[in-house]
Amino acid sequence: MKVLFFAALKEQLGVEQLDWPTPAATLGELRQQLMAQSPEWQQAFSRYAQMAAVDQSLSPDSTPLADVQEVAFFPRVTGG
Amino acid sequence: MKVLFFAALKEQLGVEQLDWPTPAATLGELRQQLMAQSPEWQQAFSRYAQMAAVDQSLSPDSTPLADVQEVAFFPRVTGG
Amino acid sequence: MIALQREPLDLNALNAQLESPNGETGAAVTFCGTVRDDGQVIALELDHYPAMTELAMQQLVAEAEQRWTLAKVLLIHRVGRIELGQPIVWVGVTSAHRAEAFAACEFLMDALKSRIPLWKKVHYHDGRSEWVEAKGSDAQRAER
Amino acid sequence: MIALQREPLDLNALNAQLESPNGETGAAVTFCGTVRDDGQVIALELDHYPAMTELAMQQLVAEAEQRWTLAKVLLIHRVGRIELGQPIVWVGVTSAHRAEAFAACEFLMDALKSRIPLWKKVHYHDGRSEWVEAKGSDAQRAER
Repeated sequence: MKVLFFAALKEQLGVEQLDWPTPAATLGELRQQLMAQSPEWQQAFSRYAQMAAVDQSLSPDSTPLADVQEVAFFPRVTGG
Repeated sequence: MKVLFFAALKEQLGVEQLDWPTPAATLGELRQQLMAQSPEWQQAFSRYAQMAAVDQSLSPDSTPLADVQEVAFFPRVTGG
Repeated sequence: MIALQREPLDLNALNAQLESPNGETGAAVTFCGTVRDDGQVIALELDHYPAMTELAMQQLVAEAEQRWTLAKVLLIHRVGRIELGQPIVWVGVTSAHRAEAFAACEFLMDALKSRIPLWKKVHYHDGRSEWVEAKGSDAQRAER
Repeated sequence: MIALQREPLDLNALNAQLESPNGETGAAVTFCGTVRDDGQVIALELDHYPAMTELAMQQLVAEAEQRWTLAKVLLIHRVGRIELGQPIVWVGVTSAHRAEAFAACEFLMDALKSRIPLWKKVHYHDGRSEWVEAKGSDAQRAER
């Protein structure tokens, strides 16, 4: 599964995208797996990953990830 | 006192303005005097004189007319 | 700035007045009202009260400026004959914040329709004409 | 119509698209958001999510068109670097009636700020830069 990061989260992690091999049942579970990698990921996610999209659609942490191609995490949006 | 009429009221009366010599204590009293002139005035005022201005300021019928130069009667406005 | 004019509105010039090249204001909201084809309309004719209409528009702008923190307020209304599809009225408001710009622009339009001495007569294709009657909804909106 | 573009916005061309020369629509409301000088700002930089941002904007327009009776909806957002005083976003809505045009335009701006993947970074005179943090008020307005 492809995982993307944007804006302050991307900058804080120094990572724009990655292929995540570990299965995760839900968006929330994937979030926990990513955060568990290091204190840096834990901290960046706590501060800058308030929103997420599953296959380009804004989604809550309860969203199942079966058959999902692309997940993105990012800070609250600030367009306009 | 100068009295002006606008839009449908002006057209219905066939009068744009007149000098009204009779003293009237309030806007409402002036309205009654004008309407009492004829059934035509009565009818035109009933239908087309929902609003009025005293010295260029929108005013209710209770407005006193002491020292007033100009009164206008007109239908509900429809700008914009 | 307010204006009553017989000439067509120059929308590009009006919009240009809302630009903020030095970043003073973040939000600009405009309203443009056009002669709408509500069944066989060919033109409108706008009557006004020369001594009062401009004054009432100025007071309205002052009221909006007191109610909200605004940078610029422009209120332009045509009078005389206006052909189908032509703009009749244009309101432009700038502010630091969008909520104020939206609220002020909508307030100005509501008030313009309910308390400024302007009257529309509709001219139809077949030569008939009639004065537009005020809709209850405009009077109600203005009372909010 | 929606667009994400790196080039400056052509406001005259956008406004011209809202004209209604045959009188189809009576009301046009626009919003223009500009890079505001909120203390030593020289420019903004807009990040977006290429695969998703346009799609989300299209869905937003469809949602507005379902909620209100609208004639045209235009939603244009710049991405990349945008200098102080330049427009970032422009929303234009036409409708037969002004209340719908105002409501839809304000809804689109509220939603754009709270649910479309766009992120602003501010560049300051002294070389510093920082990501803009979302204001609580935007999130709250969108929930209305």
